[in-house]
Amino acid sequence: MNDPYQSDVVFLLGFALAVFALPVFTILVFRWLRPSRPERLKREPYESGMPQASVPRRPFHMAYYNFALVFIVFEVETLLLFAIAPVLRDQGWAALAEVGIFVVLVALGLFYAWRKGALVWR
Amino acid sequence: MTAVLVLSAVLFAIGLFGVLTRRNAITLLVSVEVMMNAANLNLVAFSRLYQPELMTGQVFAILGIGVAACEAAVGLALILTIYRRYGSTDVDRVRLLRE
Amino acid sequence: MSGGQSMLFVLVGVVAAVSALYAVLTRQILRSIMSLGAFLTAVAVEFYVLAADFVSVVQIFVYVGGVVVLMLFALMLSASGERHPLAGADRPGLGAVLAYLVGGGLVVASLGAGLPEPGKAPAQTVDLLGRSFLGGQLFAFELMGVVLLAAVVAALVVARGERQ
Amino acid sequence: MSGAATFAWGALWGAVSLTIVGALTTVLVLVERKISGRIQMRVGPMHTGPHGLLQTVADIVKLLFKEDVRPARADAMAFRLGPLLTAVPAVLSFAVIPFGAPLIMRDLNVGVLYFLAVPGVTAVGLLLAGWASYDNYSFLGGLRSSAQFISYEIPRTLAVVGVVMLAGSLRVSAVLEAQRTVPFLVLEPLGFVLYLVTTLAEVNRTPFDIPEAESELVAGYHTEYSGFRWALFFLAEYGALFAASAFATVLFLGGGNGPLLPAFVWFLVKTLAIVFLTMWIRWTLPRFRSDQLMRLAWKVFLPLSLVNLVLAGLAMQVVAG
Repeated sequence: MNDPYQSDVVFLLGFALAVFALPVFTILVFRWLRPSRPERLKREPYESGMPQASVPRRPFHMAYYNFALVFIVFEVETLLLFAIAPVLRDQGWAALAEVGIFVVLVALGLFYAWRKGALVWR
Repeated sequence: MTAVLVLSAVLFAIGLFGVLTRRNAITLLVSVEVMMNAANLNLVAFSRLYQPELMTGQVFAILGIGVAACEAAVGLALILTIYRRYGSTDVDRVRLLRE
Repeated sequence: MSGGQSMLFVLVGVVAAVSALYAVLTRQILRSIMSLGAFLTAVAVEFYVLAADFVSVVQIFVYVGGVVVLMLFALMLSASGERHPLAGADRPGLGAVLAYLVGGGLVVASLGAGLPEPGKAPAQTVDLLGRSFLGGQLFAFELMGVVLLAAVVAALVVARGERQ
Repeated sequence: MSGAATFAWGALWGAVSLTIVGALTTVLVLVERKISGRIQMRVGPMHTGPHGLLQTVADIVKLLFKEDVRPARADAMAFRLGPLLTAVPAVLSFAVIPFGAPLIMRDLNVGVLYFLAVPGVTAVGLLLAGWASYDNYSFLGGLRSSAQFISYEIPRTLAVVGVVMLAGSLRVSAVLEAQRTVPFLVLEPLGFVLYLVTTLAEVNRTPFDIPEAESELVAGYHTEYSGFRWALFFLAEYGALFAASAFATVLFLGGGNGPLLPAFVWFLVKTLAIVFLTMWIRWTLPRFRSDQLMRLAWKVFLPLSLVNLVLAGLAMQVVAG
């Protein structure tokens, strides 16, 4: 097992397992130690002391979605930049110009979204 | 290597099964993502097998992930719009592509 | 791949296949999306085992932190009342048979292919990847910029059409 | 090391990290309450223990023994998963934090990117928690929190691209090595400011704490949570705050590099200075309005981070000669 990638994976899997399992374990252990007296009123959703006036799960404004949408496009762009950023130093001006073209392309997308009013929170 | 191929074949079949049998649009998209991942797995594996120094497969796996993300963004925008208009995300009920 | 490596691969692969199956089969969309998240994480682990660490992190970044969030957003913005509607019966039958055939055929072909096991992985993938992007794959890189631009425009046009 | 040993080693460090986060939360909450007291001319907690030093310990004991109330119509699976998916990524990011140059749990090839990617899963946890509670405040809080989270993630990540360009590697140890003479703060002041401000938004702190704005959304996504599950949200907040501050130290302040004192001490001093700065800001500034917040992210920070990228490219050429 001298493959560094595999040893990284195994380490991180162990790490994640511990980080996931310990809080769950704590919750389970203290289940026997803490009180549990469910009452109807206690289990009502909080609404400043009133009965719930409306169902929370209802169709919502699409404007929220626009942000998620622009977000994912920019995330992909950022990651592509991450892919080339480490080697950019010894590539000279030509490579920098190529990256510049890419950034301008994506900046155009931002500009479009801006002009179309997709970046306004309602 | 055989393990990789079998895994991605199984995943691809699962995705295909979903695409062919499910009718909810979001589940359809989930199935398509499963198929995309099966393909990416193969790209990475063959890159490792034949050109470990050239990275072409990995480059295209990254591009594949990017394209899948764009596809999900556009697809979900479509789904939301369809839902607003028809009150359902059942793909069989939406047959008209015009107003 | 060494013995330990392929055992790890198979183990994580089983997790991936089971969560993919659940994501495709369950009738509750929230469960489906969460299961997809588990599947995508498992595939990211497989990428890492195959010495594609950068791809693995990109997978977590874009899929789990991006696409899953996007799907949850879509689900929550289109929710109505108690349950999310999953209208109509599904249509197994022909589609299922076709999927079994394709899957079975691919599995048989993979078993029969007899490919060699890959050799030692390069120690540094990140540098090689960057050079590949700036070298031979420069066109693909720039093309991706265009695709991203197109995606913003297309998705916003679709989302806007609904507003009027 | 054999596979099983590496696995156990990882699990051990996972448990250690979780303990660190727990202890940090205990200390930082107390420190924050004391600081806020000073800033508002109060004394802060005074009753439990000498000078109120045991206040947060008492709080933790109370939270552990408190009833776990779940709203009747909540989605049980998502309600349980929400806090976990919020807290776990914050702790996972500790795996690549270099507490002093040799003391790094795992020096991954893609360490910097790992640190940025893993906490991104938090957005899923926030959405789940808000959705599962079946409560209007939680639902809106969850949507707002995650929308804010993803909006600020972009300029934050882009600010780090500049550092990676200068360092020429995604490996945390290489980033530190590249700053042996000059910390990147000097070469990239704009990047540092961008990273710091967007980090405030990522960990939901004033002036960006809209998601939990008490006056409009009660407690946001965790309105319906109580007991230990609620504590997990707290763990997530302070764990993420410390991790992000530690990474600001790594990326811009040269990590443990410094004269005389051992690296470990330098690292903690720098990190805690940034943590203190965030607390100071929190108790001094008012909160932004929700639409101002989003406008700021997309129309100010994102263009600025693109500008920063260009500046980083120029700085890189100057350094490379």
